[in-house]
Order: sequence, then structure tokens, then C-alpha cells
Amino acid sequence: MTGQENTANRELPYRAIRNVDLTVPFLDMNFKNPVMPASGCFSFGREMAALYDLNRLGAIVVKATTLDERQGNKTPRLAETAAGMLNSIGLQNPGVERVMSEELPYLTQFNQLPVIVNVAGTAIEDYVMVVQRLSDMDSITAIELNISCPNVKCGGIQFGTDPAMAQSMIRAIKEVARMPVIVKLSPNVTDIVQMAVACEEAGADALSLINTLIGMQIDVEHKRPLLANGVGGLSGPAVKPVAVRMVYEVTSAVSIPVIGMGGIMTGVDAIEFLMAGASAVQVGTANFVDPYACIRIIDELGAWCDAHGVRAVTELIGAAKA
Amino acid sequence: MTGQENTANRELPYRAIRNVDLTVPFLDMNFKNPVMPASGCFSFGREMAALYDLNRLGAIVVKATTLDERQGNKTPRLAETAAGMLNSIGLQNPGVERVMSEELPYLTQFNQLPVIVNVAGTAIEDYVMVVQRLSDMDSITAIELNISCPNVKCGGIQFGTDPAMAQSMIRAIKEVARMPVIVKLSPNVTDIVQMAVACEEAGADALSLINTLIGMQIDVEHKRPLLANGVGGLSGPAVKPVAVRMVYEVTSAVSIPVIGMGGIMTGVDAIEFLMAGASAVQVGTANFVDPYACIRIIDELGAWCDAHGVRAVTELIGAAKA
Amino acid sequence: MSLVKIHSHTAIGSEIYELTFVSPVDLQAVGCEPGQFLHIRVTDSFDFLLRRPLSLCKMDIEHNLVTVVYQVKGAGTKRLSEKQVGDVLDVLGPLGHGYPLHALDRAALLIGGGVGVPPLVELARQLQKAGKVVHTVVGFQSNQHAILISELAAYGAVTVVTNDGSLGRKGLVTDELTNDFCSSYDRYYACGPTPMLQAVQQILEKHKLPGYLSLEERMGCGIGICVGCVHKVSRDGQEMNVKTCKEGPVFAAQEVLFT
Amino acid sequence: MSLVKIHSHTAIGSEIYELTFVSPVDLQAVGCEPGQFLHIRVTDSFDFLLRRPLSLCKMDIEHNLVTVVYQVKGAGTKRLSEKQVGDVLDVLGPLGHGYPLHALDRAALLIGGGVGVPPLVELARQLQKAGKVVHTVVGFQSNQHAILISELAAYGAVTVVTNDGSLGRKGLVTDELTNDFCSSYDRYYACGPTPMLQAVQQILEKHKLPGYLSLEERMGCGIGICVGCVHKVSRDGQEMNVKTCKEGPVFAAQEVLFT
Ligand SMILES: Cc1cc2nc3c(=O)[nH]c(=O)nc-3n(C[C@H](O)[C@H](O)[C@H](O)COP(=O)(O)OP(=O)(O)OC[C@H]3O[C@@H](n4cnc5c(N)ncnc54)[C@H](O)[C@@H]3O)c2cc1C
Ligand SMILES: Cc1cc2nc3c(=O)[nH]c(=O)nc-3n(C[C@H](O)[C@H](O)[C@H](O)COP(=O)(O)OP(=O)(O)OC[C@H]3O[C@@H](n4cnc5c(N)ncnc54)[C@H](O)[C@@H]3O)c2cc1C
Ligand SMILES: Cc1cc2nc3c(=O)[nH]c(=O)nc-3n(C[C@H](O)[C@H](O)[C@H](O)COP(=O)(O)O)c2cc1C
Ligand SMILES: Cc1cc2nc3c(=O)[nH]c(=O)nc-3n(C[C@H](O)[C@H](O)[C@H](O)COP(=O)(O)O)c2cc1C
Ligand code: FES
Ligand code: FES
Repeated sequence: MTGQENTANRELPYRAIRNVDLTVPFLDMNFKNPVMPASGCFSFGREMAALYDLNRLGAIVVKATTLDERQGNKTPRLAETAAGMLNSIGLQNPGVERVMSEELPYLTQFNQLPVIVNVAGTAIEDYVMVVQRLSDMDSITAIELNISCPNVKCGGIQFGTDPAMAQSMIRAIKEVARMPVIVKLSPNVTDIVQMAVACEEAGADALSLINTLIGMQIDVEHKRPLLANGVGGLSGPAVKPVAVRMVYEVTSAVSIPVIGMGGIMTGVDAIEFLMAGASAVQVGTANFVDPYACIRIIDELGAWCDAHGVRAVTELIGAAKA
Repeated sequence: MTGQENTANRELPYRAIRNVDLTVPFLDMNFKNPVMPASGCFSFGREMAALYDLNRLGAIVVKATTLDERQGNKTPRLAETAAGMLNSIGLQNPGVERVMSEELPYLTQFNQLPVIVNVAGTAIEDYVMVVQRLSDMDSITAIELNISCPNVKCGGIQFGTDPAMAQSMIRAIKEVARMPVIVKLSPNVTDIVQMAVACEEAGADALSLINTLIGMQIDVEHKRPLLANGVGGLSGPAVKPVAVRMVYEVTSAVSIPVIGMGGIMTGVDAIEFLMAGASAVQVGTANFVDPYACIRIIDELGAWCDAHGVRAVTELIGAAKA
Repeated sequence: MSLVKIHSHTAIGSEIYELTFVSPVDLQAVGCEPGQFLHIRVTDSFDFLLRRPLSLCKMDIEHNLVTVVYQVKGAGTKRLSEKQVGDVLDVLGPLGHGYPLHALDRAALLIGGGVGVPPLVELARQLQKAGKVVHTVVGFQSNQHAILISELAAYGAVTVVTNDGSLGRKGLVTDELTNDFCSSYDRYYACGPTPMLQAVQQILEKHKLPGYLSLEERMGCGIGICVGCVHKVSRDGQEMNVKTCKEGPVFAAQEVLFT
Repeated sequence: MSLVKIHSHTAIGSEIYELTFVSPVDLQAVGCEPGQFLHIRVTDSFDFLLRRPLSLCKMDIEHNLVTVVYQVKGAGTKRLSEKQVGDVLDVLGPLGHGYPLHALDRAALLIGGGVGVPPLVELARQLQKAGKVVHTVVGFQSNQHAILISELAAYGAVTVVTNDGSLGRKGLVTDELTNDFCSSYDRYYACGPTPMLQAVQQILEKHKLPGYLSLEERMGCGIGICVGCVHKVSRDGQEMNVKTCKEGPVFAAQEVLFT
């Protein structure tokens, strides 16, 4: 018997906040709360299901799925930085066929859990084929187009920083997708608003941001970059101010819903994003620090609302705008 | 009698590292060590001179100087973030005339201290006039063109994110400047290498990077951005991975010297930047945390070299490149 | 910058603590002005990168100790409140310019609100020592937030008001500042939340009483190098932003502008 | 995830500490495998955002205590070393898959290098308890880095080598792994630095001794959700990256690939 299963018994007491309505409308759905794990920070949910009931989440976003299986980058793939971390996983995943046959069916047992599948690739055709394949599956709530992964050489990063390329991609995807398409934006751009507006114009149903900032750490003892891949994606509390700023700017410029993320560790962090204009939030790195982070954040969100006389979490959305 | 003067007695013991040559060549000069305070984080040196002998610094970079006096932005201008801070000072300074009459003459008493003047403005003409005026003063070692301050509305930020505009600016400045021109780059761009190469082509003598990342913090209790200005510039340890990455990329693409900065708190942090390819480093936020940061970092740099058998700090420059 | 030992640390009100530590400067040799502040790192973690400014409240020259009194406002002061006797604290200061004493004054009116009261204790001591009559008017949220009253009473009369009437008269400090009352003083010294300072300034300007205000702005460096902490003043008919850490935190009331 | 109390914390070698704390799981009820690890936050500061994996070294089922033994490598383990008895530790685990015991085995060869030795202590205990003959070969940098020898000696023979010859024979653990010596065992169990594991794997493959290697990769989550900690293995003729935290850290030696 291994430890993972054992820890399942020790989850936080679920504090039902009776006076607060945590539901948020998202596209034509209602999420039971605005909190979902971020892609790549929750795998496909199986490990986490051993810790708590996934039905408690607003939704789940699974690891980036590509057309073919990928083994990802060499190790070390992780580095710790001040209030953050770098990763260069490089989209390791079993490929869309095995994701559909081995991973997604597992999640159907959580009958109240909207499933969002993060899609990545190298060329538009890859993305189109993955989305086409995923469209066969009714249990998928939405697609999150990862046009911004900084960890694949000559990969998706181009789409995420060039408005015209992002538009071509989105138009192609929208032709084949039978579910709503959320486009995930890269923060590594001069003008995030320009990117967001371009995506909206091209038919994105929603946006999510931010993906990781590109960073590097030098191993001074060995006189070389610490990550085998050289650069990696920076996430965690360190990036939160950049993320909040971008969410604030983007939600002022587009009318499609925006999912905010970047460094959320607590309920109050989530509230910052909601007040900046996000309709929902994703939690990434925090899951590694505290496996119960998502449900703790949901609880903290409810408790904060309760203490502040906020009856519905929707009241917070965009509240910090003049 | 106020406290500042008193603390002057308690500076760290100056550990002379006998076996290590800390001098670095920079343009046609030799700096006695590669460490200098970053602009806006040392004012014009007067307050710091009460704490330690400024001659111990590799150089000094003074606060951004504009054509006319500026009062800057409303307060709050500062916010603390995870491993970092946001500022929206907004270039408060007495204007070039008073900088030349009241501030810079004070620094001439430090006869071994190269003085770099950070120049900011709104239009190319402003910059040109400031540099023209500064060119009358022999005691200025170099100009650092701040084309990247995120805190001035319709201000310099445009130059810092558009290669063509940066080039026009640099060409205009190079016509009037009688001293070398260092161009300070903004990290808020899609392609830092493209910017760097454009600056080199236009005649920049050196580059410095990074300026601050644009960020925002929400005051959830008051439901508004905490800074009066809304957004501010993110600095401190949080941004170091982004800064190191950009220095690594830029120094691989240009042949002019590069000054690295962003989150340097210790000697080892400085070494990361040197190994990434920087010829020298600047220390900003660390001065607020520890007023003796610059000289401590110089000492730590020497001690690290000594312990690692490095005879000359120049051996470290670019050492992390394959 | 000094690493100093905590000598005592006790709760003296609702989320309000009195913290005494070894002075970072030799008090015998250099002396400190009331109204100066100490700039304290609450931990060496980057989670709290910036120092917190706290006013000098008391000095014990004999034992070279200084005392600050602070309220838990956010995460930083919360962290500070967890420090134990014997723990080491990283302290810069005393910094800034405090309240000037005027040789010819006979009677001084001190006005404090909430955690603006601490600097008035050392001020009252120095004024009384210099032979002046001291009267202090202090306002608190409630009984539970009332601090340092007996300390102040050692140097002169103290009038207490609270928002809820749970101690002293119910009301605001400004209610006490009648023309009649104020006419007995040569000067006033105030410290407290900005709205209080603004009201005090307005009323006492009408009563033609000169005075000083200690201003509160968010600080970065505390030593004048970041230009984060400015406040608007009027000098020679010109409005300008000056650094509260370096030129203040105490300013002549007539030059301070509130917007 | 549990907050548990530190029971004891002592230096047992040069920058090497033995840390005992309350088990985050009920040892009586669940049992732990030797080779599993505990994932520990060294402080709640964001300066050390990620947990540190340390192998389970000993269990005290009666008092529900677990022990890890670690070396100060970087800033995180340095910070951990400053924790005091009675302090609270945030611990996840035991996690991962440990060393399997084989019912039919009669004699086991344990091979450890440096701070790879700790998991072998609990392994040796369980093997001996199951009636197997245990022989442990351990290698250290020097006398000052030698740890846990008497603990291991309680369960069987121990051969010690050091790089500098300051304890036992001078040399590497691999020097001991002659064909003759190895032929007495049914299986081997190794833990140590990657170069050692690689050499051990190569030699014992030649000697046709099956065994297990405990791999070390940088970990993020420790529970299989970040895919940061992978190592290359060969299964059914296919090379693939598998998560060392979830499928390992212990792997059958024959499937592990080093590049
Ligand atoms: C010159 C001066 C003297 C002061 N003296 C006292 C005193 O004697 N007793 C006392 O209780 N308080 C005093 N304060 C206020 C005290 O500094 C803040 O309450 C404290 O810094 C809040 O820190 P925090 O981490 O709890 O709050 P957080 O909100 O978590 O702090 C985040 C950041 O904001 C700054 N900040 C937050 N609120 C304030 C504020 N009101 N004023 C200035 N900076 C703030 C903090 O310093 C920190 O950098 C003084 C302030 C100044 C400027
Ligand atoms: C499954 C497993 C079991 C382990 N058991 C032990 C043990 O029983 N005793 C012991 O002394 N050491 C053990 N280690 C190694 C130990 O985890 C590292 O030495 C430690 O994490 C270093 O942390 P640091 O903060 O001091 O170093 P830093 O270099 O400051 O750490 C920075 C980051 O890198 C990671 N890291 C650094 N070095 C290593 C490494 N060698 N392996 C894995 N991650 C690393 C850290 O976890 C952290 O996230 C084990 C490692 C693994 C993977
Ligand atoms: C280890 C790791 C793996 C990630 N993998 C993916 C991924 O597969 N697809 C994706 O769109 N984003 C991926 N991300 C980015 C996160 O989804 C998120 O955008 C980012 O980490 C910022 O949020 P955080 O600060 O809460 O972690 C990954 C992040 C981490 C740390
Ligand atoms: C309070 C503050 C004021 C600054 N003012 C200027 C400035 O006037 N001109 C400029 O080029 N950069 C300015 N900067 C940016 C710094 O020089 C530096 O580029 C940045 O802070 C990153 O370095 P750090 O992380 O070491 O602080 C300022 C930064 C801070 C924190
Ligand atoms: S706090 Fe930095 S100038 Fe006043
Ligand atoms: S450490 Fe995260 S998957 Fe293994």
C-alpha cells in the first residue's frame, strides 16, 4: 500500500458556506464555483482523485494533449526560484488517442465535473486533428487551446505571440470544434490586449491567461543553465502581479469571459483576479505546494465573501474597475 | 542629529579579497568591480554617501533625469509583492538643470566613481535636449537611455517596445552625445533579441536590462488597484529568472557589452548574470532592503571567486554558455 | 542596519503590541528625536521584502533600549507579532526628522489617534523635561484599543475620547479642539490617521495655533533613495512632492497639503 | 499533508542530520515500504516554494515516529537543519513505491552511497525480520560522512569503504562487487548518487544478479501531477519517461536507462 491513498483520509473539513452563492456562469454553463486546476498542474486528475472528491472543483483542466505521444524534455525539468518555479516539461503526454481511451473515461465518474482539455501542438494541422478527435467525445466541456507553451522548440509559442497566426489557428479550430474554445494566452508579448482582441475577433469563446513567463536559472557551481532545456516557464506567486495586470487590461478590452491565473495560492489571491475582471480562476503551482490547494481556495473564497457580506461571488467580478 | 548619519559607522567590514581581480573592462574604461546601483534605486547618491564611501562602487547610475522637473505620480506609489515590489514613482526628479547644478557636482568628490546618468522623457526632442545639456559636463561617464519606464503615460514606453522607434531615438541621441550611450531595455516585449539587435544597429554603445515588468496589485478590501497609478513596475527577486533569460539571449545575439539586472540580492545572484553573459550588473530593489547591498554584493562576489579559484571576475562572463 | 535583540514583547491592547529591543544606535552618544521612526524587517524571507516603519515610542538611555508600539494591520505586522524575546531583529534607524522643540514655548498640545499615539510618548517626555506644560488629547476606537495613557499621564494632563464611548468621552479628538481650549497652548503636535490630521490641521489653522503633523505614507527604503513615500507640500508658493522618510515624517502643519 | 511535531533532531555527521518526527500516517494502520519518501516543506516561506523529498530511514511503530537522515546540500536543507525539537513540520507522505521484498529470497545484498544509505536501514530491518540474510556494502566520502553503520549492523554484515580510506577500505562500493562475492545473494537493492547506481547496474547485470535501484530526480509535486521528475526506462522494448515520484523512486534495475 502506498502513501497517496492513505492521505485521502486527511482532507480539510469541507466548510459549507451557506450564505454565499459560489456559482459562476461561464459560456452557456454554470460552474459550481470559479476555481479549477490549471493545465499541467493536475495531470489527468487520477492522482488527485485519491485525495479528494473532484466533484468539488468548479471544473478540471487536464494536461496538454498532443496528436502523438510525447516524452518531453530531458531532466532536470524543474527549478525553484524566489516565490516561484521554472518548468520545462515539454508537453509530455500519451497523445490524444490514449488520452481518450485511458484518461478521460476515468473522469466521467465525476458527474458534476466539467472537463476542459488543454490542446497543444506544433502546426495548425496537429491542433485541428486533436480537436477533431476530441469532438467525438461528449463528456468534454471545452477545449483550451495552448498556443503559448514556452517549452517546445519551434512549437506553439509562435502562435501565442503573433496575432495573425493566432487568428488562423483559432479559425481553423472553430471549424472543427463541437465544444467551446478557450484560448490560453502567453504573457511573453509586448501587447497582451492586441493578442486578446485578435483572438476574440477570430471567434474564441473565452480566454485564459497567463501561461508561464520565460525564464532561466544558472547553476553557478556547474556554470550552466540548471534546466536541461536551458529556459523554462516561470510560475507561482512571483508572477501574480504581471498576471493580474494582464487580466485587468484584457477584461477591459474584450467581452468574452476570461479565466485568470498566475500565482494563485489563497482565496484572497483568487479574489484579486476576480476583482480584476476574471470570470473564473485556475490554480497551478499551488497544487504542488499543497495538494489540497484548490479546495482550500474554494473554502477561503466562500469564507471571505461571508465575512465581507458578499452574497454571490459574481459580485466580485470586475469590482476593482473604476 | 538624525539617524542616517549615525548608521554610517556600522558598515560591513570591507573584506579585501587579495587574490581576486574584480576589475571589468567596460567600453573604453575599466570599472574597479562590476557592481553598480540601478537607476531610481540610489537617488543621486547623496543619502548613500552618508552610509559608505561611494568610491567602492564599480560605478553609480543616478535617478532618471528629464528635461523639466517632474513631481511623479500620486501615492501610494509602492506595493509589496511575493519576492518583489511594484513601483509607480513616475520619474519624479528636479529636471536636468537642477540635476546638473545641485546633484551631479556633489558626486565629483568621489574621484574614482564613474557616473552614469539615466535619461528619460516623453518625445525624442526631450531626450535629445537632456543629452545635449549633459554633454557639457565632463564628469559624466555615460548616458543610460531609459526608453522603457513603464510608469509614464504616453511616455517612453513606446520607444522601448518598438524597434524602429528605438532606432530613431538612438540615432538622434548619438548625434549629440559626447559620451557613450547605454540603452536600457524593457522586458515587456515579445522579442528582446530583436530589440537588442535593433539598438546595436542604431549605434548603442552598450545595453542594460531589464527594466521592470508591468504589474498590478488589487487591494481587495477597497476593491481597487493598490497603486494610485493602477499599474507599476515589478522588480526584485521575483523577476530574476526572466532577467537572466533575457541577458543570456541578448548577449548571444549582440557584440556590445550588456549590463544585467533584475532581482540581484547577493553575490551569487550577480554571478548568475555574469555567467549568463553580462559584463557588469546593477542592483536596484536590494538597496531598499539592505542599504549596504551593493558593497555586500561586491564582497560576496570576491569571496565566491576566491573560494572557487577564480582569479579574475572576467573569467565568469558568459561562462554558462555552452 | 543592525541586528538587535528583542528585550520584551507584550500585547497591550486588541492586536496592539509593545516591542522593546536593543537600540541600533548608542542612545547616550547620539540621542533621538521624538517622531523619528525605526525601519524594521519582520523576517528575512522575501515574502516580506520591504521594511515596516514604526515610530519610536520610548527610549531607555540607561539600558540602550528603544520601544515601538504597533497594531497588527496586515501580514507583516502579524509576522512581527510572532517574534519572541531573544529573537534577533534587523532594524534601520532611527530615521527621518522628528518633532522640533521650541525653546520659548510654555505649553504644548499633543493630539494623537490610534497607533499615531506612540511617538507622542517620547515627545511628551522631552517636552516635560524641557519644562513645558503638556496636555495630550488622544482618540481611540474603543477601550480595547486605548494604549499608552498612563505613560502620557506621567508627563501632563490627558484627555481621552473613544469612538464608541467605552472610555472617556464619546466622539473624535477634534471635538475637543475648541478655540477656548486651544488658546492655552503655544503649539500643537499631531500624529494619527490622515483624515484626523487633515481635520486637526483645518481646525487649528482657524484657531491660529501653529503645529506639526507626522505623516504616514507607504515607504520603501526609508532613507530617501526610492522616492516612493512623498507627500505634497507647499513651499514658497510652490507645490512639490517631498520625501516623508527623509524630510519628514514630521512637517510643519502649514505647509502640508491634502488632496 | 500533515503538520507534525519534530521529536528529535541531531547532527550525526559532517552536515548530516537525523530528524525524527510524528508520522503523518498511522504506522500501525497503514505500514510503509522501505524506499518510500517523505515530501517536506522546510518553511512556509515562498522562498522555498517546493517540498524536499527525503527517504524514510526508520519507523518507530510503537510511538508512531518516522526518521529521515539528510545532508545539507543547498539553502533548503540548510533551513531544515535550523528546525528545533517541538517545531511543526509540513509533511506529505510516505509517497511513492519502495523496495519490494521477495518471499523466496534467502539473502539480499544492499548497496548504498552517501545519503543514499538511509532507506537501506528500514529495508534491512524488514528483510531481516522476514528471515533473510542481509549484507550491506556502504561507501562514504570519508569517516566524517559515514552514517548509520551501527543501525545496519544490527540486521546483518556491513562492509564500509571510503573515498579517502579514513574508514574501512579505501575505494568505491563497486570495488567490492566481485562475481564471487555477489554469487551468494538472490537480489540486490541499491541507493546512492546516479554515477554509483549506473556502475552498480552495469556490474551486477554482468554478474546476473537481479535488483532494484532507487532513483533521484528533482521533484515538484511528489504525487504524480507535475511530470517533472521523470526518468527513462525501457518497457516491452519501448523507451519511455516515467514519474519517479509515483512509479518509483525504486525501479527494477533492468528497466532503468542511463544516458
Ligand atoms: C513614519 C511611520 C511611522 C509609523 N509608526 C507606526 C507605529 O508607531 N505604530 C503602528 O502601529 N503603525 C505605524 N505606522 C504604520 C505601519 O508602518 C503599518 O501599519 C505597517 O507597515 C503595516 O504593515 P503590514 O505588513 O501589517 O501591512 P501590509 O498591508 O501587509 O503591508 C504591505 C506594505 O504596505 C505598507 N503599509 C501598509 N499599510 C501602511 C500604512 N498605513 N502606512 C505605511 N505603510 C503601510 C507596509 O509597510 C508594507 O510595505 C507608521 C507608518 C509610518 C509611515
Ligand atoms: C526520492 C528522493 C529521496 C531522497 N532522499 C534523501 C535522503 O534520504 N537524504 C538526503 O540527504 N537526501 C535525499 N534526497 C536528496 C534531497 O532531496 C536533496 O538533497 C534536497 O532536496 C536538496 O535541497 P536543498 O534545498 O538543500 O538544495 P537546493 O539545490 O537549494 O534545492 C533546490 C531545489 O532542487 C531540488 N534538488 C536539489 N538537489 C536535488 C537532488 N539531488 N535530488 C532531488 N532534488 C534536488 C530540491 O528539492 C529543491 O526543489 C532524496 C531525493 C529524492 C528524489
Ligand atoms: C509543471 C507545469 C506544467 C504545465 N503544463 C502546462 C500545460 O501542459 N499546458 C498549459 O497550457 N499550461 C501548462 N502550465 C502552465 C499553467 O497551466 C499556468 O498557466 C501557469 O503555471 C501559471 O499559473 P500558476 O502560477 O498558478 O502555476 C504548466 C505549468 C507548470 C508549473
Ligand atoms: C523605486 C524604483 C524606481 C526606479 N526608477 C528607475 C528610473 O528612474 N530609471 C530607470 O531606468 N529604471 C528605474 N527603475 C528600474 C531599476 O533601475 C531596475 O531596472 C529594476 O528595478 C530591476 O532591478 P532590481 O530587481 O534589482 O530592482 C526603478 C526601480 C524601482 C524599484
Ligand atoms: S521611503 Fe524611499 S524615499 Fe522615502
Ligand atoms: S514530482 Fe511531480 S510528477 Fe513526480
